[in-house]
Amino acid sequence: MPERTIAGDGAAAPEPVRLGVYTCHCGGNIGHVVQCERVAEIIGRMPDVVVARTDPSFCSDAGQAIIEQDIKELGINRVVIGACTPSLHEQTFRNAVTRAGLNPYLYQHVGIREQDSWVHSKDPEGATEKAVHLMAAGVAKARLLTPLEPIRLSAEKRALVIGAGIAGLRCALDVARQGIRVTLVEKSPFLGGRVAQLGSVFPTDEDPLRLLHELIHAVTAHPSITVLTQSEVTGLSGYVGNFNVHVTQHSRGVEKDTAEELLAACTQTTPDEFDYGLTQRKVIYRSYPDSYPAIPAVDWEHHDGRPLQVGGRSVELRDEPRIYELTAGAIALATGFDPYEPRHGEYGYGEIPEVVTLPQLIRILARVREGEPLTWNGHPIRAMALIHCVGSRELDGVQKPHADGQVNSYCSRVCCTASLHAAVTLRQRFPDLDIYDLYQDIRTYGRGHEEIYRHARTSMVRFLRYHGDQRPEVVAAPAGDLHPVVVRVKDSLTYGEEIDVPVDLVALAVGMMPRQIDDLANMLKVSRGADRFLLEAHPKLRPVEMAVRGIVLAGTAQGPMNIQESLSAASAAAAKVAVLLGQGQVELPPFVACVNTAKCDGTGACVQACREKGAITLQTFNEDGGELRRAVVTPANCTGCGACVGVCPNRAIDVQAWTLAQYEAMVDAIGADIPGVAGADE
Amino acid sequence: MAENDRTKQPKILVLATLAGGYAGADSAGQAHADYPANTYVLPVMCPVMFPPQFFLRAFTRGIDGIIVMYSGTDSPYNVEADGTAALIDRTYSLMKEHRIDTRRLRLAAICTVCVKPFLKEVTQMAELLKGLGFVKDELAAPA
Amino acid sequence: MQAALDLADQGFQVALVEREPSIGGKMITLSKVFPTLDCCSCITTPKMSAVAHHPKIRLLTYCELQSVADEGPGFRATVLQKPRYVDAHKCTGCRECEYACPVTVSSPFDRGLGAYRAIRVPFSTAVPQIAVLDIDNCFLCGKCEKACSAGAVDLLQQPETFEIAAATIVMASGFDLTPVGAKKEFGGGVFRNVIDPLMMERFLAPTGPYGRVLRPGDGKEPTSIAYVQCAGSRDQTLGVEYCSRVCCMYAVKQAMLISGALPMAEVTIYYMDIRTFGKGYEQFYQNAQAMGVEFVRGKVASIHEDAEKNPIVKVELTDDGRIVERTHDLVVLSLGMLPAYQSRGAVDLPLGNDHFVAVPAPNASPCATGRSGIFVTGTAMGPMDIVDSIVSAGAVAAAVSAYIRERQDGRTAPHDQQEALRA
Amino acid sequence: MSTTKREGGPRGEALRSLREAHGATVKRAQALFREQRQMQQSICQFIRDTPKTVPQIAAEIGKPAHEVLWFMAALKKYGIVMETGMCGDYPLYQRSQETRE
Repeated sequence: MPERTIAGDGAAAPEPVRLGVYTCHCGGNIGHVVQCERVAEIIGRMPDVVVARTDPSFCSDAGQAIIEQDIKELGINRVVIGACTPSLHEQTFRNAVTRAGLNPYLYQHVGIREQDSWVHSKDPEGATEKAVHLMAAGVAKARLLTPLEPIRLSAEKRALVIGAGIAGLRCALDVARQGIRVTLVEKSPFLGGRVAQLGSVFPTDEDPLRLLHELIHAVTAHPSITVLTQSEVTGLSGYVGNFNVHVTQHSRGVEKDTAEELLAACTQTTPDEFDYGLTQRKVIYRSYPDSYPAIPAVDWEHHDGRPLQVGGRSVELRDEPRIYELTAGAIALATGFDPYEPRHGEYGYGEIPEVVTLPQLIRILARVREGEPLTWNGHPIRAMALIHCVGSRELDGVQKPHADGQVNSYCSRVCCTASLHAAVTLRQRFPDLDIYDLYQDIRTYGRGHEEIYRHARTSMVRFLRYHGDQRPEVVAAPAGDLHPVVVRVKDSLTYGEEIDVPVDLVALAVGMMPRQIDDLANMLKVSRGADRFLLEAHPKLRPVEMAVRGIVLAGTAQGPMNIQESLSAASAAAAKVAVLLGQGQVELPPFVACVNTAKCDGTGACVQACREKGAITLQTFNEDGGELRRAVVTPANCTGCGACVGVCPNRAIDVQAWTLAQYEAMVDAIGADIPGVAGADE
Repeated sequence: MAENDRTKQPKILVLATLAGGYAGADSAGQAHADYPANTYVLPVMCPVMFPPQFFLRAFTRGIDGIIVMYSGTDSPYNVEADGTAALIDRTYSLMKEHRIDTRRLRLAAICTVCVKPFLKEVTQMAELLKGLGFVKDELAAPA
Repeated sequence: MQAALDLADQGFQVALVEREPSIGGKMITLSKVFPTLDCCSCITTPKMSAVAHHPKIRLLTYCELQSVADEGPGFRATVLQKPRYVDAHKCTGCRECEYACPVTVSSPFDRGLGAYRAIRVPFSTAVPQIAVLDIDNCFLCGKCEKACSAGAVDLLQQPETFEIAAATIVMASGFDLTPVGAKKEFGGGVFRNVIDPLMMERFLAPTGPYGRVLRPGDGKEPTSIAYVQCAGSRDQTLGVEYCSRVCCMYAVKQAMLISGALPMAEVTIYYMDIRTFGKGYEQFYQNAQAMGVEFVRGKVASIHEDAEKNPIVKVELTDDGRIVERTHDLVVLSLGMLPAYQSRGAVDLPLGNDHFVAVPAPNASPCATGRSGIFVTGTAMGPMDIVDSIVSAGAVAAAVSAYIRERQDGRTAPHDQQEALRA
Repeated sequence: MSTTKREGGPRGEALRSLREAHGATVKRAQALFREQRQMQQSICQFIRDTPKTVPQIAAEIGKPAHEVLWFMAALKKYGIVMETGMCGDYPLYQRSQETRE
């Protein structure tokens, strides 16, 4: 019974199919088991097969030349090659047929080495029979192949970087250095983010402001970077290569020439977030003395709207937001982190004034001048305690869940080294200060970090170790005690002794929390992990990319990192943007879903089945006076998984080059009895 | 199975994800492992693309056993693990309706270096089919 | 590999120089990887294949970098192609020669616990799939030559040197494990049942030497396995003060995989600090605790052996101060990372106190070395895990391409061959 | 099959000099081969009919267990022996029925 089982609804080829079928001996690897000549002979009798050949090795230059010649001279327009596994030489042969002028997707590779001759060497008859069926399946599929082109999306050579902390700055600079324009959007009026709030940077003991200013200078001096401060993304649509973005920018509120005058005249104050609420600042402000831009800005959120009295006249401050519309090919998220804010009463925080966070301690230190003693809340600090893992490494069932019902089970990675670095710095500046360090595990993992730990030990920082389920307690000391606070801990370094440590100050090494960016995350349709940080597509395969194509991650928006790690992540994200946009267009493989609009009746089953956001939508068309709803695929968002194919009642949607009809044809060929093959019913 | 009298064997179709089972079958080849020759592996992007009718059709066109090798849930290429499992369940119901032994269809998680699990699946199915025989006989059997 | 791909995808010509006959490094030998427990091969092999097929990447395996000289605005690298004694163009990777070869030798891919033949394809997923003959274990019997249907065996092959003009160089020279015998009191290298963690990786990998977890002393399936953390790191007596970063996670991961492979086995981890600091790692550690892996805070003083060759661990329990001895079937020393890059010869680069390639400004240019135009990535600049290495590779790609572009735009005739060379 | 001529001519000359250049390693590899062949034969002899564990084989042929295990890994890889089950905590090995030459 000859092969005549092709499904009728395959895409019809515009020209008669002329097949060339090539069975490779692979230098005996296939030929010693499979009788390649017999395979060729049987396949050669099949309809549409113009030529069926064998060769010791089709992957050799000579072998490829035979195929190219057949395409040119015999008008072969579909090529089937039976050889090694496709992962080895499929691309080789695609290139070969392309050289001969054939569309590379009119080629079908059949693996008969790894999946036939090598596994059935004890059954050469069976192996030959299998080769015939596999080749017949290849032929059946090849008949239904259609020429395909890679999907090319024009890509705007501009990247949007959201967040101008150290990661955003770095990412913007590195993208711009690849010849791609960048719009850098920052919510606050000043650049630099959290790094500006640090005292000194481990492990090099550098001045963070110097690091930051070098970077800010490079960014602002770069001709391809546009910086928008006091700005937020307020609208977003589109996909990789063509995101349409609305950015809303608030007014700075003051002009360069009148700024100082207005700043002086401003009397309204608000807690200064730069000092983590320890101090007050005016609502017209600079985040810190050398902040960039140097012009002060109005804090619209806290400004009470009342006019300022300047030299006898009344000046009204007005926010006139401007909306920019821009197109970006890719988006980098560098939205950063917030330090964990302990709950009221957690380790006495908020109840006992001598309990502060580590970031607050760093700000306190920054304001103590050289030679001055360390004081807090009116009294000198002679003994202090550092408590690690506050808001990190929390255990379900032991720690109280946060507002969203979660505990922060993750490690914040930087706090151990940051705490010890602070301890060492404190011991250097205030040699008489006693420091107690309460930890569960010291995680000084980074290059040069273990040295800081050693330094802390040798400079007589006293370590106490607690178990994660028996955290220390902080209580106010009875009135009249020498020190106002007592830290109570069950210390495993002294074999479980209960120790009361009287101190003047407690600093909580708080972990990192993801920034609140719900609006942005929803707009971008990006996912977050169980830790609520932004989730990468895959930690190893695509560590700085998000599942949504064209969106990359830079820095602590993704999870806790130190400066060096943030910079690396930002640069890596920039490299991904450069790969994506460098050519001015994005090229994607053509293996995406494709709708046959003649068959589609708009049931929408495919839209429901689709797991990719925005890959299939139902759109309304006007035709012959009536309205029609049809599925439309956005190839940029389609991964070609085929979830839509199986659910369509009309078989109106297919993944290109992997169509259902092709599979049916292949299955028929495998299931069929083929004349000339042993075991077939003749 | 090197019998000289080559009688017709039941045919096993393996639908294997390109990134998982197909690569696993390649690994079996690279290890020069040995399994029954009546096994035909076709690469798929993700088996979720097939409607249950596809399997039914295959059983009526000369395929006697089908193993769907998807990448499972622990694979980085996990596209539609849940969807595939649900699809197989739906197919089982359809097979029952048509009185086809549901053991003829199996779902297995196979990755790139799963040589042993691959061989196990294939050999088990081959053994099973020895007992079950051809689908066409099962379909022809009186109710 | 990732750095090469990121650069090549930006259109740069990349020459990838690898000392071994296959690319893949240490990662391809691993079983499953933390914290996702993905099959390692599933992640590595597609990258290897992408590198091999990339039109912009010239893959130079089994090559030794000899020297690097400044030349014009870039570098001239001299590379030695070691003889494979197999014609790379003719070899089809069929392994007929390997089956024919009569000499069995220890396979470094299996950390010496498995074997292959004197002529072989290094491992099943090697890229390229080309055989290589180990001439030092060959007595020139000629069986491989006869077995090869492609006529690829070429016993007359000679070493060849060639030169590459490169605009920049990226060092991705990786790490070595601390020698297992580094700490005499642990008996590594002497006691057969005290092993290194990469051996355990091989036991756990589906392609491993035994296809299961057995102890190498006598093939027993172990029921009690111990890990000694910081067995090669944070130890000034070894001159390794730094933390190797990955050992906590690999020990936790292996413990979990052992629990899967040998449900009856007990796994104990002796540690000082558990450093599961990466994204998702702490949860991973908590899962291991929930699965019943025993974590014991303690300082291991020494390991000795009983008459049945069972290792006995002498440990001071820091929680209560007791010193106890506990007998296990198998002990894994959680060894650390040493730089694989040898400072002698090839590339003259300043090193840090830890002997890894120095990075003078880690908080400004995390991939720039002390020599302009030469960059560093991955474990060549210090211990790091796979996630961090891959991010670092992306970062170096950005640094390198910016460096090349800016120098081109700046002035001087554009360099005709923009090759980034990876050693 | 190799079609190259094996002796005489410049190639024969070159092979001879290769043999000379690697004299020491050739000799060592040859000795290694003989030793391995002997060990392989005695192992295969012992487990031809009944499967044995590594310690049993080691005791029989008088070699250290770890060496025997290493050999087992090699023999298993090339299909010469196979695992047939467990005896206590030890796997059992037996000579394969069909062996590739």
